[in-house]
Amino acid sequence: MSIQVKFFASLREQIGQSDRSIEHASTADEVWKIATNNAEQPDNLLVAINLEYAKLASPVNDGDEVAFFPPVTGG
Amino acid sequence: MSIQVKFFASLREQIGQSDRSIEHASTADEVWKIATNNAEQPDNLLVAINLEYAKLASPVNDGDEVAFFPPVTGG
Amino acid sequence: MAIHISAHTFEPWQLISQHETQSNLGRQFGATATFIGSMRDFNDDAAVTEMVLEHYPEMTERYLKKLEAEATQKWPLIDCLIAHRVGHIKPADAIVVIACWSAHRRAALDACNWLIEELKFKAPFWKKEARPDGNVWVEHNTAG
Amino acid sequence: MAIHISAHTFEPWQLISQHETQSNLGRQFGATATFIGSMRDFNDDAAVTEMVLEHYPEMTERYLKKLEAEATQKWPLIDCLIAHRVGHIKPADAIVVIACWSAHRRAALDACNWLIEELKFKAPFWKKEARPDGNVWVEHNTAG
Repeated sequence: MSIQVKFFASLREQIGQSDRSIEHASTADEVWKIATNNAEQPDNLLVAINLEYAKLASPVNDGDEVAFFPPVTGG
Repeated sequence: MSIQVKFFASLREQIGQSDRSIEHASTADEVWKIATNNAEQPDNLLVAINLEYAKLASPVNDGDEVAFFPPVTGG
Repeated sequence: MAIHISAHTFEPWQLISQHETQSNLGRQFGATATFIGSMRDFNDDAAVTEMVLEHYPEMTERYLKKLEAEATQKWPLIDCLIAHRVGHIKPADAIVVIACWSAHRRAALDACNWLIEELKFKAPFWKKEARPDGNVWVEHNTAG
Repeated sequence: MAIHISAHTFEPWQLISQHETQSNLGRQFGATATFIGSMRDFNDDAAVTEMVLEHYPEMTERYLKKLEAEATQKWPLIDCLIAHRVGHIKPADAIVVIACWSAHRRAALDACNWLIEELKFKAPFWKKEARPDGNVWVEHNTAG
């Protein structure tokens, strides 16, 4: 099992990747650090775990999908 | 010149007339009394003079159109 | 800005769409808010099979125009449409259509909301419903 | 209740009208409130010639369904439709459509108002605008 990581919109462009998988992490914050090589976190960073809004401190399990994105601007 | 008097909706049916003209009156209240033979005024009676909401005490002039109607229920 | 008082059935979405095309609103509007009131087959828990809508033609038209003018002063509207049925109305018929176009959503939504409340409580229209036990004048609007 | 996420242009009034017909809503609804957001050719005072709307497909669909379910819990809605464009969008294209059907106007109007605010501030969509000086990600929604 592994953790699927996704980046969207401006963050996808800044990080330079849209999808990757990592081996293991215990929180969303740790996912960010591993997946981005410790890139600085934007102030307004949003996180979703398994398609639900979550926090950076939220726990992550093997098989989870963790997504990072900037403030939404639809509608 | 004369004053045109109109009644609408349930009031038109109660008073038994929709249009009439009277010779002279100085207020909307007096128009009511003359045009209805002193019929009792409903509590929620509405009045318009020349197509604008008015009060029973509002002055009326020769040539005016005075309308009486119950609370509105459109929309 | 337009007022449309009609004794015949109209299709609300088609009416709004036509108005939008004919008014040539261009690309400046980002928000459209609409409200459609249609005839239910019940009111105050009674079955209603038909309705007659009476109005005071000259005053009604004048009043609706005044409402549009006031809404346009209160909010930065690009355009505004009010349509209302009169005469014999059947269940499911559209009775009232309000549509407001603006650059931004708050103006369109707030103006639409304000217009339907003002219209319901002040514009000279009166409903008489055909119920199983006879014809009844509606005495008051529902609060919402 | 329906969610419609489309990569192709749609005509909002036709979409609403079709939904109404297909859902066979009957004669119980007396009130329909809608909001349409469409693409302006300006934003923050800059000219905008095109826009790309990115989304997070699985989460977006789930989130919009959740919004409809929540709205239906908060207000007595008979039906509800949310449509949203994604992909390449041109000025005057409809971006979002919200429609709420209810027996009474307050529920329809309030639910429609609530849905557009929730969608704008929480549903995972992102706009990138083509402006004369290059492509720019929209960083925040306008307050209204």
